[in-house]
Amino acid sequence: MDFTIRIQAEPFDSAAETAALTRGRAEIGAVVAFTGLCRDEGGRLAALELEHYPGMAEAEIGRIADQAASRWPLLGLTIVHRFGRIAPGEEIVLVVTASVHRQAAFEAASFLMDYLKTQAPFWKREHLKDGTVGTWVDAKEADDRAVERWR
Amino acid sequence: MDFTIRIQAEPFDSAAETAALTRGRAEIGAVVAFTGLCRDEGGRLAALELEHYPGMAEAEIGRIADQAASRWPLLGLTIVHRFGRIAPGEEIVLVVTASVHRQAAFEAASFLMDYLKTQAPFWKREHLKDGTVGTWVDAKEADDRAVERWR
Amino acid sequence: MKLVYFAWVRERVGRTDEQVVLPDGIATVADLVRWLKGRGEEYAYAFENEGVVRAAIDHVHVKPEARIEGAREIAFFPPMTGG
Amino acid sequence: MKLVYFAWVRERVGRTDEQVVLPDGIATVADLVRWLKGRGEEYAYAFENEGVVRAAIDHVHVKPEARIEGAREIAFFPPMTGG
Repeated sequence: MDFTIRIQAEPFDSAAETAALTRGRAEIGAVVAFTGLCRDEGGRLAALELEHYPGMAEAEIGRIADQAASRWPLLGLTIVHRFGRIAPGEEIVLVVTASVHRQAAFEAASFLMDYLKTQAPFWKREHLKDGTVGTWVDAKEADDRAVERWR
Repeated sequence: MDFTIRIQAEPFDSAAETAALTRGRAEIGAVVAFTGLCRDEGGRLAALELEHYPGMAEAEIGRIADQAASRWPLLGLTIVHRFGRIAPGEEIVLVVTASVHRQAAFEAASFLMDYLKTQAPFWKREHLKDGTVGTWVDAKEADDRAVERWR
Repeated sequence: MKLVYFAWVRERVGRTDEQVVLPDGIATVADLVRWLKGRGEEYAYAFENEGVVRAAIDHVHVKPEARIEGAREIAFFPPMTGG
Repeated sequence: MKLVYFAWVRERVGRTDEQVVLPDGIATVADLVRWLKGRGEEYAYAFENEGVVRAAIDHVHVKPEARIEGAREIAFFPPMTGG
Protein backbone atom coordinates (compact mmCIF):
# COMPACT_ATOMS: atom_id res chain seq x y z
CA MET A 1 0.00 0.00 0.00
CA ASP A 2 1.19 3.41 -1.02
CA PHE A 3 1.28 5.74 2.05
CA THR A 4 2.35 9.37 1.96
CA ILE A 5 2.30 11.35 5.21
CA ARG A 6 3.72 14.85 5.45
CA ILE A 7 3.64 17.59 8.09
CA GLN A 8 4.71 20.90 6.59
CA ALA A 9 4.42 24.69 6.86
CA GLU A 10 4.21 25.16 3.08
CA PRO A 11 0.95 25.10 1.12
CA PHE A 12 0.27 21.87 -0.75
CA ASP A 13 -1.15 21.13 -4.17
CA SER A 14 -4.07 18.73 -3.71
CA ALA A 15 -4.32 18.11 -7.45
CA ALA A 16 -0.67 17.08 -7.69
CA GLU A 17 -1.00 14.87 -4.58
CA THR A 18 -4.06 13.15 -6.01
CA ALA A 19 -2.45 12.73 -9.43
CA ALA A 20 0.66 11.21 -7.82
CA LEU A 21 -1.50 8.71 -5.96
CA THR A 22 -3.40 7.43 -9.00
CA ARG A 23 -0.83 7.71 -11.82
CA GLY A 24 -0.48 4.42 -13.69
CA ARG A 25 -2.70 2.57 -11.20
CA ALA A 26 -5.53 1.19 -13.34
CA GLU A 27 -6.88 -1.00 -10.53
CA ILE A 28 -8.10 2.13 -8.67
CA GLY A 29 -11.81 2.81 -9.20
CA ALA A 30 -12.52 5.48 -6.61
CA VAL A 31 -10.60 8.41 -5.17
CA VAL A 32 -11.86 10.65 -2.38
CA ALA A 33 -9.94 13.85 -1.68
CA PHE A 34 -10.88 15.82 1.42
CA THR A 35 -9.51 19.32 1.82
CA GLY A 36 -9.93 21.27 5.06
CA LEU A 37 -9.72 25.02 4.56
CA CYS A 38 -9.21 27.98 6.88
CA ARG A 39 -12.54 29.87 7.13
CA ASP A 40 -12.65 33.62 7.68
CA GLU A 41 -15.39 33.23 10.35
CA GLY A 42 -17.55 35.95 8.88
CA GLY A 43 -14.60 38.22 8.12
CA ARG A 44 -13.44 38.26 11.77
CA LEU A 45 -10.34 36.11 11.24
CA ALA A 46 -6.95 37.30 9.93
CA ALA A 47 -5.32 33.88 10.20
CA LEU A 48 -5.18 30.61 12.08
CA GLU A 49 -1.95 29.67 13.83
CA LEU A 50 -1.41 25.94 14.04
CA GLU A 51 0.96 24.63 16.68
CA HIS A 52 1.98 21.00 16.51
CA TYR A 53 4.10 18.45 18.36
CA PRO A 54 6.93 17.57 15.97
CA GLY A 55 7.71 13.87 15.99
CA MET A 56 4.47 12.87 17.64
CA ALA A 57 2.39 14.44 14.84
CA GLU A 58 4.05 12.17 12.25
CA ALA A 59 3.91 9.14 14.56
CA GLU A 60 0.25 9.61 15.52
CA ILE A 61 -0.89 10.25 11.95
CA GLY A 62 1.05 7.13 10.92
CA ARG A 63 -0.86 5.10 13.52
CA ILE A 64 -4.19 6.56 12.35
CA ALA A 65 -3.27 5.71 8.74
CA ASP A 66 -2.36 2.14 9.77
CA GLN A 67 -5.76 1.78 11.42
CA ALA A 68 -7.54 2.98 8.27
CA ALA A 69 -5.48 0.62 6.10
CA SER A 70 -6.37 -2.31 8.35
CA ARG A 71 -10.12 -1.51 8.24
CA TRP A 72 -10.56 -0.70 4.54
CA PRO A 73 -8.96 -2.21 1.40
CA LEU A 74 -7.08 0.94 0.41
CA LEU A 75 -4.88 1.08 -2.69
CA GLY A 76 -3.39 4.45 -1.77
CA LEU A 77 -3.43 7.03 1.00
CA THR A 78 -2.01 10.53 1.25
CA ILE A 79 -2.23 12.77 4.31
CA VAL A 80 -0.72 16.26 4.39
CA HIS A 81 -1.19 18.49 7.44
CA ARG A 82 0.11 22.05 7.61
CA PHE A 83 1.30 23.98 10.66
CA GLY A 84 2.19 27.63 11.21
CA ARG A 85 0.20 30.66 10.09
CA ILE A 86 -2.61 29.92 7.63
CA ALA A 87 -4.76 32.62 6.00
CA PRO A 88 -8.51 32.31 5.32
CA GLY A 89 -9.14 30.42 2.08
CA GLU A 90 -5.88 28.46 2.40
CA GLU A 91 -5.72 24.70 2.84
CA ILE A 92 -4.96 23.21 6.27
CA VAL A 93 -5.25 19.49 5.70
CA LEU A 94 -5.54 17.04 2.82
CA VAL A 95 -6.63 13.41 2.99
CA VAL A 96 -6.73 11.37 -0.22
CA THR A 97 -7.91 7.75 -0.23
CA ALA A 98 -7.97 5.41 -3.20
CA SER A 99 -9.73 2.06 -3.46
CA VAL A 100 -11.36 -0.29 -5.93
CA HIS A 101 -14.85 0.82 -4.81
CA ARG A 102 -16.23 4.10 -3.53
CA GLN A 103 -17.54 2.98 -0.15
CA ALA A 104 -14.08 2.13 1.19
CA ALA A 105 -12.61 5.39 -0.10
CA PHE A 106 -15.43 7.49 1.41
CA GLU A 107 -15.45 5.74 4.77
CA ALA A 108 -11.67 5.72 5.17
CA ALA A 109 -11.40 9.44 4.36
CA SER A 110 -14.18 10.29 6.80
CA PHE A 111 -12.60 8.07 9.50
CA LEU A 112 -9.18 9.65 8.95
CA MET A 113 -10.56 13.18 9.28
CA ASP A 114 -12.47 12.31 12.48
CA TYR A 115 -9.27 10.87 13.98
CA LEU A 116 -7.03 13.69 12.75
CA LYS A 117 -9.39 16.22 14.36
CA THR A 118 -9.35 14.55 17.75
CA GLN A 119 -6.07 12.57 17.98
CA ALA A 120 -3.40 14.32 15.93
CA PRO A 121 -1.35 16.71 18.13
CA PHE A 122 -2.24 20.03 16.50
CA TRP A 123 -3.73 23.09 18.20
CA LYS A 124 -5.35 26.07 16.50
CA ARG A 125 -5.25 29.66 17.69
CA GLU A 126 -7.13 32.54 16.09
CA HIS A 127 -5.47 35.77 14.99
CA LEU A 128 -8.13 38.42 14.52
CA LYS A 129 -8.41 41.17 11.92
CA ASP A 130 -8.26 43.83 14.64
CA GLY A 131 -4.67 42.74 15.33
CA THR A 132 -5.33 40.89 18.57
CA VAL A 133 -4.38 37.30 19.17
CA GLY A 134 -7.62 35.49 19.89
CA THR A 135 -8.15 32.40 21.99
CA TRP A 136 -7.09 28.84 21.39
CA VAL A 137 -9.86 27.07 19.50
CA ASP A 138 -11.83 24.77 21.81
CA ALA A 139 -12.14 21.11 20.96
CA LYS A 140 -15.67 20.43 19.73
CA GLU A 141 -17.96 17.93 21.36
CA ALA A 142 -19.29 17.18 17.85
CA ASP A 143 -15.80 15.98 16.87
CA ASP A 144 -15.67 13.64 19.87
CA ARG A 145 -19.08 12.24 18.94
CA ALA A 146 -17.94 11.84 15.32
CA VAL A 147 -14.95 9.72 16.32
CA GLU A 148 -17.12 7.53 18.57
CA ARG A 149 -18.94 6.26 15.45
CA TRP A 150 -15.90 4.21 14.50
CA ARG A 151 -15.45 2.37 17.80
CA MET B 1 -25.81 27.94 -4.04
CA ASP B 2 -23.27 27.43 -6.75
CA PHE B 3 -24.28 24.41 -8.92
CA THR B 4 -22.28 23.14 -11.87
CA ILE B 5 -23.59 20.10 -13.75
CA ARG B 6 -22.04 18.93 -17.00
CA ILE B 7 -22.40 15.84 -19.17
CA GLN B 8 -19.54 15.60 -21.64
CA ALA B 9 -17.42 13.24 -23.71
CA GLU B 10 -14.19 15.12 -23.00
CA PRO B 11 -11.95 14.40 -20.00
CA PHE B 12 -12.29 16.85 -17.13
CA ASP B 13 -9.75 18.47 -14.80
CA SER B 14 -10.84 17.74 -11.23
CA ALA B 15 -8.28 20.17 -9.81
CA ALA B 16 -9.59 23.04 -11.96
CA GLU B 17 -13.20 22.16 -11.09
CA THR B 18 -12.40 22.11 -7.37
CA ALA B 19 -10.42 25.35 -7.57
CA ALA B 20 -13.30 27.04 -9.42
CA LEU B 21 -15.71 25.97 -6.69
CA THR B 22 -13.68 27.36 -3.78
CA ARG B 23 -11.97 30.42 -5.26
CA GLY B 24 -12.56 33.51 -3.14
CA ARG B 25 -15.05 31.67 -0.90
CA ALA B 26 -13.55 32.01 2.60
CA GLU B 27 -16.71 30.69 4.28
CA ILE B 28 -15.96 27.18 2.94
CA GLY B 29 -14.28 24.95 5.51
CA ALA B 30 -14.50 21.52 3.87
CA VAL B 31 -14.32 20.24 0.31
CA VAL B 32 -14.82 16.61 -0.71
CA ALA B 33 -13.91 15.63 -4.27
CA PHE B 34 -14.90 12.16 -5.43
CA THR B 35 -13.44 10.85 -8.67
CA GLY B 36 -14.68 7.63 -10.24
CA LEU B 37 -12.12 6.02 -12.53
CA CYS B 38 -12.25 3.36 -15.21
CA ARG B 39 -10.54 0.22 -13.85
CA ASP B 40 -8.71 -2.19 -16.14
CA GLU B 41 -10.32 -5.21 -14.40
CA GLY B 42 -7.07 -7.08 -14.05
CA GLY B 43 -5.85 -6.08 -17.51
CA ARG B 44 -8.89 -7.59 -19.25
CA LEU B 45 -10.50 -4.28 -20.22
CA ALA B 46 -9.56 -2.12 -23.22
CA ALA B 47 -12.20 0.53 -22.50
CA LEU B 48 -15.62 1.22 -21.08
CA GLU B 49 -18.28 2.61 -23.40
CA LEU B 50 -20.80 4.80 -21.62
CA GLU B 51 -24.16 5.32 -23.27
CA HIS B 52 -26.45 7.98 -21.85
CA TYR B 53 -29.89 9.48 -22.38
CA PRO B 54 -29.26 13.08 -23.49
CA GLY B 55 -31.65 15.51 -21.88
CA MET B 56 -32.76 13.12 -19.16
CA ALA B 57 -29.19 12.73 -17.86
CA GLU B 58 -28.95 16.48 -17.19
CA ALA B 59 -32.49 16.65 -15.80
CA GLU B 60 -32.08 13.65 -13.49
CA ILE B 61 -28.68 14.76 -12.17
CA GLY B 62 -30.22 18.20 -11.57
CA ARG B 63 -32.97 16.60 -9.47
CA ILE B 64 -30.41 14.54 -7.52
CA ALA B 65 -28.36 17.70 -6.90
CA ASP B 66 -31.49 19.55 -5.69
CA GLN B 67 -32.17 16.73 -3.24
CA ALA B 68 -28.61 16.92 -1.88
CA ALA B 69 -28.84 20.71 -1.56
CA SER B 70 -32.10 20.40 0.37
CA ARG B 71 -30.65 17.81 2.79
CA TRP B 72 -27.22 19.34 3.50
CA PRO B 73 -26.08 22.96 3.89
CA LEU B 74 -23.88 22.99 0.80
CA LEU B 75 -21.93 26.07 -0.27
CA GLY B 76 -21.00 24.62 -3.64
CA LEU B 77 -21.58 21.55 -5.79
CA THR B 78 -20.02 20.36 -9.03
CA ILE B 79 -20.98 17.20 -10.91
CA VAL B 80 -19.32 16.18 -14.17
CA HIS B 81 -20.22 12.87 -15.84
CA ARG B 82 -18.55 11.64 -19.01
CA PHE B 83 -20.02 9.49 -21.76
CA GLY B 84 -18.49 7.71 -24.75
CA ARG B 85 -15.34 5.60 -24.78
CA ILE B 86 -13.22 5.80 -21.63
CA ALA B 87 -9.87 4.03 -21.23
CA PRO B 88 -8.62 2.38 -17.99
CA GLY B 89 -7.13 4.98 -15.65
CA GLU B 90 -9.31 7.76 -17.04
CA GLU B 91 -11.94 9.62 -15.01
CA ILE B 92 -15.62 8.80 -15.51
CA VAL B 93 -17.34 10.98 -12.93
CA LEU B 94 -16.50 13.85 -10.58
CA VAL B 95 -18.54 15.04 -7.60
CA VAL B 96 -17.27 17.98 -5.57
CA THR B 97 -19.14 19.23 -2.51
CA ALA B 98 -18.25 22.23 -0.36
CA SER B 99 -19.64 23.14 3.04
CA VAL B 100 -18.75 24.89 6.28
CA HIS B 101 -18.12 21.56 8.03
CA ARG B 102 -16.81 18.22 6.83
CA GLN B 103 -19.78 16.02 7.73
CA ALA B 104 -22.13 17.74 5.27
CA ALA B 105 -19.53 17.64 2.49
CA PHE B 106 -18.78 13.91 3.05
CA GLU B 107 -22.41 12.83 3.36
CA ALA B 108 -23.62 14.86 0.38
CA ALA B 109 -20.84 13.51 -1.87
CA SER B 110 -21.56 9.93 -0.80
CA PHE B 111 -25.33 10.44 -1.30
CA LEU B 112 -24.76 11.96 -4.75
CA MET B 113 -22.59 9.04 -5.87
CA ASP B 114 -25.12 6.46 -4.63
CA TYR B 115 -27.89 8.23 -6.57
CA LEU B 116 -25.78 8.79 -9.69
CA LYS B 117 -24.96 5.06 -9.76
CA THR B 118 -28.58 3.95 -9.56
CA GLN B 119 -30.72 6.83 -10.95
CA ALA B 120 -28.73 8.71 -13.58
CA PRO B 121 -29.46 7.31 -17.08
CA PHE B 122 -26.03 5.99 -18.03
CA TRP B 123 -25.15 2.45 -19.08
CA LYS B 124 -21.68 0.91 -19.24
CA ARG B 125 -20.47 -1.65 -21.74
CA GLU B 126 -17.09 -3.36 -21.66
CA HIS B 127 -14.71 -3.43 -24.61
CA LEU B 128 -12.14 -6.14 -24.06
CA LYS B 129 -8.43 -6.22 -24.88
CA ASP B 130 -8.98 -9.20 -27.20
CA GLY B 131 -11.00 -6.88 -29.48
CA THR B 132 -14.44 -8.23 -28.61
CA VAL B 133 -17.26 -6.10 -27.30
CA GLY B 134 -18.12 -7.49 -23.91
CA THR B 135 -21.44 -7.42 -22.14
CA TRP B 136 -23.35 -4.53 -20.66
CA VAL B 137 -22.32 -4.10 -17.05
CA ASP B 138 -25.01 -5.43 -14.70
CA ALA B 139 -26.48 -3.15 -12.08
CA LYS B 140 -25.12 -4.15 -8.67
CA GLU B 141 -27.30 -5.13 -5.78
CA ALA B 142 -24.75 -3.41 -3.51
CA ASP B 143 -25.54 -0.12 -5.26
CA ASP B 144 -29.27 -0.58 -4.66
CA ARG B 145 -28.58 -1.29 -1.00
CA ALA B 146 -26.32 1.78 -0.79
CA VAL B 147 -29.04 4.08 -2.06
CA GLU B 148 -31.56 2.62 0.41
CA ARG B 149 -29.50 4.08 3.27
CA TRP B 150 -30.72 7.57 2.38
CA ARG B 151 -34.47 6.84 2.35
CA MET C 1 -45.88 9.50 -29.26
CA LYS C 2 -42.14 8.94 -29.41
CA LEU C 3 -40.52 5.87 -27.89
CA VAL C 4 -36.78 5.74 -27.21
CA TYR C 5 -34.61 2.78 -26.21
CA PHE C 6 -31.19 2.53 -24.58
CA ALA C 7 -28.39 0.00 -24.00
CA TRP C 8 -29.43 -3.65 -24.39
CA VAL C 9 -33.11 -2.73 -24.69
CA ARG C 10 -32.14 -0.67 -27.77
CA GLU C 11 -30.05 -3.56 -29.14
CA ARG C 12 -32.83 -6.10 -28.67
CA VAL C 13 -35.55 -3.87 -30.15
CA GLY C 14 -33.15 -3.04 -32.98
CA ARG C 15 -33.77 0.70 -33.09
CA THR C 16 -32.94 3.82 -31.07
CA ASP C 17 -36.41 5.40 -31.34
CA GLU C 18 -39.74 5.29 -33.17
CA GLN C 19 -43.04 7.13 -33.44
CA VAL C 20 -46.08 5.06 -32.49
CA VAL C 21 -49.81 5.60 -32.67
CA LEU C 22 -51.40 3.70 -29.82
CA PRO C 23 -54.74 1.92 -30.01
CA ASP C 24 -57.42 2.78 -27.46
CA GLY C 25 -57.12 1.22 -24.04
CA ILE C 26 -53.36 1.77 -23.52
CA ALA C 27 -53.47 3.83 -20.34
CA THR C 28 -50.31 2.96 -18.41
CA VAL C 29 -46.66 2.12 -19.02
CA ALA C 30 -47.50 -1.52 -18.21
CA ASP C 31 -50.24 -1.46 -20.89
CA LEU C 32 -47.75 0.00 -23.38
CA VAL C 33 -45.19 -2.73 -22.61
CA ARG C 34 -47.84 -5.42 -23.07
CA TRP C 35 -48.81 -3.90 -26.42
CA LEU C 36 -45.18 -3.63 -27.54
CA LYS C 37 -44.51 -7.29 -26.65
CA GLY C 38 -47.28 -8.27 -29.07
CA ARG C 39 -45.64 -6.38 -31.94
CA GLY C 40 -42.87 -8.87 -32.65
CA GLU C 41 -40.15 -11.16 -31.35
CA GLU C 42 -37.63 -8.35 -30.89
CA TYR C 43 -39.98 -6.57 -28.45
CA ALA C 44 -40.91 -9.81 -26.69
CA TYR C 45 -37.16 -10.43 -26.21
CA ALA C 46 -36.42 -6.90 -24.99
CA PHE C 47 -39.19 -7.03 -22.39
CA GLU C 48 -38.97 -10.75 -21.58
CA ASN C 49 -38.23 -10.31 -17.90
CA GLU C 50 -41.07 -8.28 -16.40
CA GLY C 51 -39.85 -5.69 -13.97
CA VAL C 52 -36.27 -5.50 -15.26
CA VAL C 53 -36.73 -2.85 -17.95
CA ARG C 54 -37.17 0.66 -16.51
CA ALA C 55 -39.25 3.45 -18.01
CA ALA C 56 -39.19 7.24 -18.06
CA ILE C 57 -41.87 9.63 -19.25
CA ASP C 58 -40.54 12.96 -20.55
CA HIS C 59 -37.19 12.46 -18.75
CA VAL C 60 -38.65 11.41 -15.39
CA HIS C 61 -38.40 7.87 -13.97
CA VAL C 62 -41.84 6.24 -13.65
CA LYS C 63 -43.32 2.97 -12.42
CA PRO C 64 -45.27 0.52 -14.62
CA GLU C 65 -48.58 1.85 -13.27
CA ALA C 66 -47.80 5.43 -14.39
CA ARG C 67 -50.37 6.88 -16.80
CA ILE C 68 -49.01 7.79 -20.21
CA GLU C 69 -51.69 10.29 -21.33
CA GLY C 70 -50.06 13.50 -22.57
CA ALA C 71 -46.55 11.99 -22.72
CA ARG C 72 -44.33 13.25 -25.55
CA GLU C 73 -41.47 10.77 -25.10
CA ILE C 74 -41.39 7.46 -23.31
CA ALA C 75 -38.03 5.77 -22.76
CA PHE C 76 -37.22 2.14 -21.94
CA PHE C 77 -33.83 1.06 -20.62
CA PRO C 78 -32.03 -1.43 -18.33
CA PRO C 79 -31.18 -0.58 -14.72
CA MET C 80 -28.69 2.29 -14.73
CA THR C 81 -24.96 1.63 -14.32
CA GLY C 82 -23.50 5.14 -14.35
CA GLY C 83 -21.21 6.81 -11.86
CA MET D 1 13.17 13.02 32.15
CA LYS D 2 12.08 15.63 29.65
CA LEU D 3 8.71 17.34 29.93
CA VAL D 4 7.22 19.25 26.98
CA TYR D 5 4.18 21.52 26.87
CA PHE D 6 1.96 22.72 24.04
CA ALA D 7 -0.64 25.40 23.27
CA TRP D 8 -2.26 26.97 26.36
CA VAL D 9 -0.60 24.47 28.69
CA ARG D 10 2.74 25.78 27.41
CA GLU D 11 1.59 29.38 27.85
CA ARG D 12 0.38 28.81 31.41
CA VAL D 13 3.49 26.88 32.47
CA GLY D 14 5.59 29.57 30.79
CA ARG D 15 8.03 27.24 29.04
CA THR D 16 8.15 24.87 26.11
CA ASP D 17 10.10 22.12 27.85
CA GLU D 18 12.23 21.27 30.87
CA GLN D 19 14.34 18.49 32.37
CA VAL D 20 13.08 17.20 35.71
CA VAL D 21 14.41 14.78 38.29
CA LEU D 22 11.48 13.14 40.00
CA PRO D 23 11.34 12.21 43.68
CA ASP D 24 10.52 8.64 44.63
CA GLY D 25 6.89 7.60 44.54
CA ILE D 26 5.95 9.25 41.23
CA ALA D 27 4.73 6.18 39.35
CA THR D 28 1.99 7.39 37.01
CA VAL D 29 1.10 10.37 34.85
CA ALA D 30 -1.48 11.36 37.50
CA ASP D 31 1.26 11.28 40.17
CA LEU D 32 3.45 13.47 37.96
CA VAL D 33 0.63 16.01 37.47
CA ARG D 34 0.02 16.14 41.22
CA TRP D 35 3.75 16.74 41.82
CA LEU D 36 3.89 19.45 39.11
CA LYS D 37 0.88 21.27 40.61
CA GLY D 38 2.81 21.56 43.85
CA ARG D 39 5.75 23.26 42.13
CA GLY D 40 4.15 26.66 41.64
CA GLU D 41 1.16 28.74 40.66
CA GLU D 42 1.87 28.46 36.94
CA TYR D 43 1.64 24.66 37.13
CA ALA D 44 -1.43 24.79 39.37
CA TYR D 45 -3.07 27.06 36.77
CA ALA D 46 -2.09 24.90 33.79
CA PHE D 47 -3.49 21.75 35.40
CA GLU D 48 -6.38 23.39 37.31
CA ASN D 49 -9.14 21.38 35.62
CA GLU D 50 -8.41 17.72 36.24
CA GLY D 51 -9.03 15.60 33.19
CA VAL D 52 -8.76 18.42 30.63
CA VAL D 53 -5.03 18.32 29.99
CA ARG D 54 -3.94 15.33 27.90
CA ALA D 55 -0.65 13.49 28.13
CA ALA D 56 1.63 11.54 25.82
CA ILE D 57 4.60 9.36 26.72
CA ASP D 58 7.26 9.14 24.01
CA HIS D 59 4.80 10.33 21.34
CA VAL D 60 1.94 8.02 22.32
CA HIS D 61 -1.32 9.20 23.93
CA VAL D 62 -1.72 7.84 27.46
CA LYS D 63 -4.28 7.97 30.27
CA PRO D 64 -3.56 9.42 33.75
CA GLU D 65 -3.04 5.93 35.17
CA ALA D 66 -0.24 5.16 32.67
CA ARG D 67 3.09 4.29 34.34
CA ILE D 68 5.95 6.63 33.51
CA GLU D 69 8.90 4.38 34.33
CA GLY D 70 11.37 4.38 31.44
CA ALA D 71 9.80 7.37 29.70
CA ARG D 72 12.18 9.70 27.88
CA GLU D 73 9.71 12.47 27.07
CA ILE D 74 6.33 13.22 28.60
CA ALA D 75 4.11 15.82 26.90
CA PHE D 76 1.15 17.75 28.27
CA PHE D 77 -1.31 19.57 26.03
CA PRO D 78 -4.98 20.60 25.64
CA PRO D 79 -7.47 18.50 23.64
CA MET D 80 -6.34 18.47 20.02
CA THR D 81 -7.93 20.79 17.45
CA GLY D 82 -6.17 19.82 14.23
CA GLY D 83 -7.62 18.79 10.92
